[in-house]
Amino acid sequence: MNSTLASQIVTLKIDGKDCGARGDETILSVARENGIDIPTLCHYDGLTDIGACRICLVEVKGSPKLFAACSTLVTEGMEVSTNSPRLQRYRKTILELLFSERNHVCAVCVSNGHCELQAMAMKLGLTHVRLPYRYPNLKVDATHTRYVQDDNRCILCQRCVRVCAEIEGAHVWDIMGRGIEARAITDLNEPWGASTSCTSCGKCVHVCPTAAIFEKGKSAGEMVKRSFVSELAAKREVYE
Amino acid sequence: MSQSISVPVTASGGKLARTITIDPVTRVEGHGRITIQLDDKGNVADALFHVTQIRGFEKFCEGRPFQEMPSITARICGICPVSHMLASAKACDELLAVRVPETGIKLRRMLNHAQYVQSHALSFFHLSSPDLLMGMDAEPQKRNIFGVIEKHPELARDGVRLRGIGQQIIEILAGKKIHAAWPVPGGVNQALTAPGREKILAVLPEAFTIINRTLDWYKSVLENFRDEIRIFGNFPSLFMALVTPHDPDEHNAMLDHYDGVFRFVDESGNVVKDNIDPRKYTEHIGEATEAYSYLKSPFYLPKGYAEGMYRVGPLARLNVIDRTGTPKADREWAEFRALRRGVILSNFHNHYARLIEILFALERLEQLCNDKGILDPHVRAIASHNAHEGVGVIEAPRGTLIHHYKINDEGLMTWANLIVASGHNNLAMNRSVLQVAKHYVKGAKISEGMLNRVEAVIRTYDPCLSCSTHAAGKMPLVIEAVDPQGNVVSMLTRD
Amino acid sequence: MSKARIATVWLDGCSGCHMSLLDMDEKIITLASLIEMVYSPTVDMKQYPQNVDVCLIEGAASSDEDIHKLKIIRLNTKCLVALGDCAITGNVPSMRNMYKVEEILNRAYVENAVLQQQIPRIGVPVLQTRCRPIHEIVKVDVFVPGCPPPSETIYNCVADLLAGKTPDIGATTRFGK
Amino acid sequence: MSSISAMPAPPSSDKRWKLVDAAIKRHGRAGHSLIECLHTMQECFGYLDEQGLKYVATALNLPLSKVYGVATFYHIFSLKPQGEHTCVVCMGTACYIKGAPQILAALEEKYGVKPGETTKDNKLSVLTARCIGSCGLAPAVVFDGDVGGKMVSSDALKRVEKWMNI
Amino acid sequence: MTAEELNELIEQEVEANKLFVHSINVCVAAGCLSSHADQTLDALKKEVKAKGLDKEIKVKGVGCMGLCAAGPLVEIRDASNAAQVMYQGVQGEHAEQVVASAGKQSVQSLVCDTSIPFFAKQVKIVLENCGLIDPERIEEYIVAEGYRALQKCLQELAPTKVVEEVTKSGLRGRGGAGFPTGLKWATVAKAQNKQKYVICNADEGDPGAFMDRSVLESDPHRVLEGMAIAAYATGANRGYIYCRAEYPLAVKRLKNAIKQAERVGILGQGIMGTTFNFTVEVRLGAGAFVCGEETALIHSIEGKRGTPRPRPPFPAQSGLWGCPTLINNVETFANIPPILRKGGAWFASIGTEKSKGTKVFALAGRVSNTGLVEVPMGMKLREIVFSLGGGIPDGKKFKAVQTGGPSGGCIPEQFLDMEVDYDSIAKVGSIMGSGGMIIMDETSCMVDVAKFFMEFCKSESCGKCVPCRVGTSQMYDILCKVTDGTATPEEIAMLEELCDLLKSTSLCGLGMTAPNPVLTTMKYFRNEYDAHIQGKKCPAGVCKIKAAQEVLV
Repeated sequence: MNSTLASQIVTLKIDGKDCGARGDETILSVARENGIDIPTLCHYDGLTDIGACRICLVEVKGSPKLFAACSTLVTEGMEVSTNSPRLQRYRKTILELLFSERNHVCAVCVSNGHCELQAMAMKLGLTHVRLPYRYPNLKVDATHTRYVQDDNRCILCQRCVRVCAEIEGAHVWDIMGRGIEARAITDLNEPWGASTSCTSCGKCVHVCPTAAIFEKGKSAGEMVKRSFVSELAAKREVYE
Repeated sequence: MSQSISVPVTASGGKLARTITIDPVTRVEGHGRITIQLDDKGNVADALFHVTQIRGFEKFCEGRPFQEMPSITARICGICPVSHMLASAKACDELLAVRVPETGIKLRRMLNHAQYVQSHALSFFHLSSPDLLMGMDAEPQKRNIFGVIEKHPELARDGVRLRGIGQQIIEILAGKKIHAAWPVPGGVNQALTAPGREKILAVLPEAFTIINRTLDWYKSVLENFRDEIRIFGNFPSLFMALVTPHDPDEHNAMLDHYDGVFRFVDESGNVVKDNIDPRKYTEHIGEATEAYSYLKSPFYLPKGYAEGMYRVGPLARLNVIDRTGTPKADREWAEFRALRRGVILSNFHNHYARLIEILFALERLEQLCNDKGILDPHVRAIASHNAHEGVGVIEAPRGTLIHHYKINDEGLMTWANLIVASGHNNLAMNRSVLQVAKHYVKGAKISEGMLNRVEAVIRTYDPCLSCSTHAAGKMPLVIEAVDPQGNVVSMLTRD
Repeated sequence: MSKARIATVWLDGCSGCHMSLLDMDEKIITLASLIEMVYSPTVDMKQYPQNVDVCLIEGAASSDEDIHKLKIIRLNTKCLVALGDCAITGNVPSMRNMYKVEEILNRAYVENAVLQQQIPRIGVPVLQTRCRPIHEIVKVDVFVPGCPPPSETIYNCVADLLAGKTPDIGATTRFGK
Repeated sequence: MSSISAMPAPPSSDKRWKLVDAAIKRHGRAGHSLIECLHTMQECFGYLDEQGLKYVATALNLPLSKVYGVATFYHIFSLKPQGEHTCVVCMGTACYIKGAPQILAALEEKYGVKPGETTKDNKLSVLTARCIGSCGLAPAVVFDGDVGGKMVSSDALKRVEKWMNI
Repeated sequence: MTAEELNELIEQEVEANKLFVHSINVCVAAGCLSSHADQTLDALKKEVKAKGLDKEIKVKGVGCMGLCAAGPLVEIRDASNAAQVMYQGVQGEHAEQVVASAGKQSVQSLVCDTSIPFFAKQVKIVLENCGLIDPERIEEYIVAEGYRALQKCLQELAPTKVVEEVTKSGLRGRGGAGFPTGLKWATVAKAQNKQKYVICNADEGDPGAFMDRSVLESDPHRVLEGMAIAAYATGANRGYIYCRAEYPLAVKRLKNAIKQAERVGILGQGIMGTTFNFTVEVRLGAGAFVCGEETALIHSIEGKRGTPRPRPPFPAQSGLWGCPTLINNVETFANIPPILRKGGAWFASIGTEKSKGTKVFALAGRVSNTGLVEVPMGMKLREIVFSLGGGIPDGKKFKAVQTGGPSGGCIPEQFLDMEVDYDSIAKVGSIMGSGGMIIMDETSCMVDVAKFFMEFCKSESCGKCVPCRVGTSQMYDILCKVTDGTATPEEIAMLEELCDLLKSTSLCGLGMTAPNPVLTTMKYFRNEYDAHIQGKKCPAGVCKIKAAQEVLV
């Protein structure tokens, strides 16, 4: 199905700009190719899109519904609006919900200054969270010799789950429970250090947008993420 | 507009009692209040210094990776975050059980000295100079740094500038003035650059000029405060501070703001206990809780509670040492110690001691800047945790600061205890408040100036209530009536 | 021109925001000519005055006293500024919210004391079960995040307010700055 | 799913594993039969224990975390054993407005167990259901699989009391 | 099985029943079973045997007769299958009297009056066999014209014609959203893939709805027939029924029905002598409301966590294992056989302009007659509640009808004269949903009801998308504050803002519709919100308002 889409050339408008694209491209990729920035959190280049964070929602003319730019394919004649006041308002409120959900103490976080959530707040002009913080009591798992998982900072973007299942192929991570009780886990919700499936490759660490997963031994602000995973995904090939 | 003075209230016993409330105690770093308890004749029966906020660091750091502790505990206090960071980093060094590179230690020392400059400047110029310049009886609206700016712009400018220089050096070293996450377990996370060193060297001369000018001025007006010197916390007590490790017979224990061993001296200057390994602090220091304050009262264990009252801080440090170790400060120190035979007892002299310590810090900064190895890039030992328990002790501007951590096999905090400068001084502060209150608060007539003196005596300790409230903190003044059984029959707080 | 009446208040925080305020160094002397500091930990007024133009509040609301204070401040203040992460997010002080108040007091005053182990109750404010951002208690007009906010940001914010402008905080600071 | 490892040995000699085995094989050890297999395991053992989850994961060639994710997503699966008797109070809308919350409150008051909890003597587990489809008989309570309709608190307590006295 | 064989089977069945003068039908659907109808059935069988009447009187279990609250229900019919009498609340001890009354004087104390509107005003299409046939015997279904429609399709109609007929009928999805069924079928039919699937959504998740359960328990073959027709029309050869595990009886009867259908060759390979193949498998849900959402349901059948994914692509294009998949719910499939038997035009003649046919409603809550009713679309709400439902018991006053479960809303008195169809219900802010109707009187607090549903949505949210995961939790917290009297007007404004956010930005229908109960109660019962917030009291006396001193200053 995608091969037929890939051969189609479609034209569309994003924020008034005429764009040309292949039929198998997403609104997000076309927008970025054309220098239009749509904010994202759960999207990660090289991983399957799941449309979970809802930060990249855009308006499409003629539809009352909003569409996740990361997981919606472009179609002929589409007119996309990426930054209306309504979208800005929704994005900010979604961020507020995220901040209120867990325990994000930016000031003392190992990712302070290198955190996508923190940067997003600044970018979208979020100066405070109007919703009450929930203050759940969450665990820190430091049983792994090299990495630490801190549920307090997890935004459930599932990047770790996807990178581990799709790129590393180990599928150590998954999500347990549901709703507000959902948590990222390793194996049978066992201590990470006891995992029989983890290869300690560190990909989950480097795709994590916050410091829900980080390298052990880092002090505040020291956890800088590397961006090798997207390249890894792009460079995959069958040898011979 | 001043303190509310309550109307007489009927105590449970039918007696008249009167309470005076000073709330908050202003111009000290933190939250606190003072209760002066009067008897039915209007005389001061007792005075209590309450620390009124608790924040819970000892509990809520539980479960965090210990590497985050320097930054978390820095948030105990924005005035001396460096002290907490360093004490914390030192405790963490012990958890790593590695040798911190020499340069790493030197850079931490520089950071600490820079913080002495800014913190002591803040205490002296911003918080205490209004009393010194305008007198204890000046109108309260003007008795603050803004009044100083108006009336004594030169001195105010000196103060602002000197504190600014301290902060600037911190920024050059650590990248940020307040709460920079530069000290880390095993050292610091960035080496000093050559341009950075030049910048520091460039600002030092001005700082020397200011501190010399201020010392000269202060010594010239010292006579004006004879009363205060006599009354403000002038009583015998023990003194404690870190000093350089030494041979007790050589009398060469020097001032060390970053490391060393504990020494206790008594009111006559006799060494009570020497060369105490700070890791074993619990063998010498106990902590007691009082029902009226969120600040605990540490005491010297061998002497028991509350006879084991001791003081820490600038005055204590200059009292316990045999010399400072830098030429200019040594000269000033000798002159200072000549004020009285034995040791200096009046807490008022903390102001003086602070100025000398600024001078010492500037000298040390200059020495370290010119140290050959100071630009060495090897500033951090990398390791995972190798021990389950660590104690980090440092001299914060206000006195000795102890961080004590325990971690589990994974490196997560399981327990912490913190003793801060104002804690050590708690017993002495209460004693001082009572001393001043008894002297100044008499009968029905209570003047603004009298109450201000009660506050001012606390100010001589420069109690960092931010620090003391790491456990929980705040500083309003309250006056309450307490019956002979110790029940509060009335309490006035003023909001 | 009459001077703007400014207040600064310190609740459950570390005073770092106040220090950052002082870090404006010489500018504070400039500012002193434009403002009258009517209430602050650095001045001697004990009672929150009426008709305050701008009040900068550092720290979160942690005790019954903090909450009471905030209400009085709001009543008497035209423009209320939440200064720094503690006031805005609860920040480090709110880390205690994962625990019960009793557990916290117990650790400090019973477990970590050798003598007179007890929980202070006399003449000290009662801790709320949770330490909260101040806008959960009173309406806040301006938010200046940061731990602490850079002194430049604070200065610009105050200067803008004095000039009758809405301060633009966005690009110069952020949570945890 | 190209190379499937050999079928693992059951965690124990318990005969009930044969039923689980049968379910696994019935679906050709296909990963998509996970939920069906978990149903069988829960029917056999009353709950899903860690060993069993590992066994199913290995047999179906699925990642452990995925199995755990599925087992905890669906509320019908229980990862801890229930008490000897279960009392399921339907909390569907009809039951809710006709007094189900009062029944729960009565059970909690009498036996000190909230929904999802089991008494200390392990005799009684109190659970809630989203709607058992017996709305016409609201409020409904299921006592060890036996539906009781038009319940009032005292009826429910009486039924439970019978178990507790044995 | 060929057409001839089918006819043969009918003849055999008719022959076997010839001797019976009466049949005593005992409802053995879940409702009456809860009232121990199984014991009643046993007792009646024993009694008939004991009296030596087992050649004359046939005692059988049948499906739901509708008035669940009065169960166990027993009906006596004569040889021509005409009803003699219906009894209610029949226990084992009544067996002797009941058997004795067959063809004679009825037992007055047990009679259930079937002339009341609850029975008289119903028009049965979906439920036509319920209460008449034994759901555990395929023969009875076949005698009742079962599998005739499938036979007709296979023999007379091309797949496109079948789709046309369904389109012509105007049938809309009975699962809740009301999407035109014909259009959905056409999309799947058009898809080019070799492999396609038909899924029956039997994950009746709305609390307060039990019509699908009733159909599955009372007439399971009807659903299989509908699915087989759909498979034929769309080109699918495999079907799944995704059924709630909470309905063990329905699952048992479905599995039994599938076995029987396979045995006689109605399911399997080469159905009715044609080249059409179709197999059906039952898959159990496991207690996740969100699995009613199509993409989540598909994930669940695939053995995964039941989380939805963004649409497009729609399941009709890319569904189960990436193949085009037709998903309809139980009641939709149950409508298919009569539509194909009697023609789309016949179906379209019933109901309103845009909502055709009948709808089964589950009446529950504060209403006299609780149970299932099937009525033509467009019947007035008042008539359903007060005539069929018999009004509010205990002299209480009507307050609202909740339709559509957690995705729906509360319809107040002022709309009682509204015609019940998809569009009218949507217009007042609720949805048709699967057909649950919970009637509330003055003893219900509408804020508490909104809180109840929000608690439901919060705990049923899959947790994948942020607005639903955190939003429902925050909204629930605010509603808790309203009900304990501590909420502020600002918090109500925030609640409204979150309603808008969830409606607009949630990933799936659960989140998008979760605000509906809040929005409708805020719209129609604002006074109750105000009473909690400003007046610090709950008008219905349901909520426990916190005393002033408990409230944080």
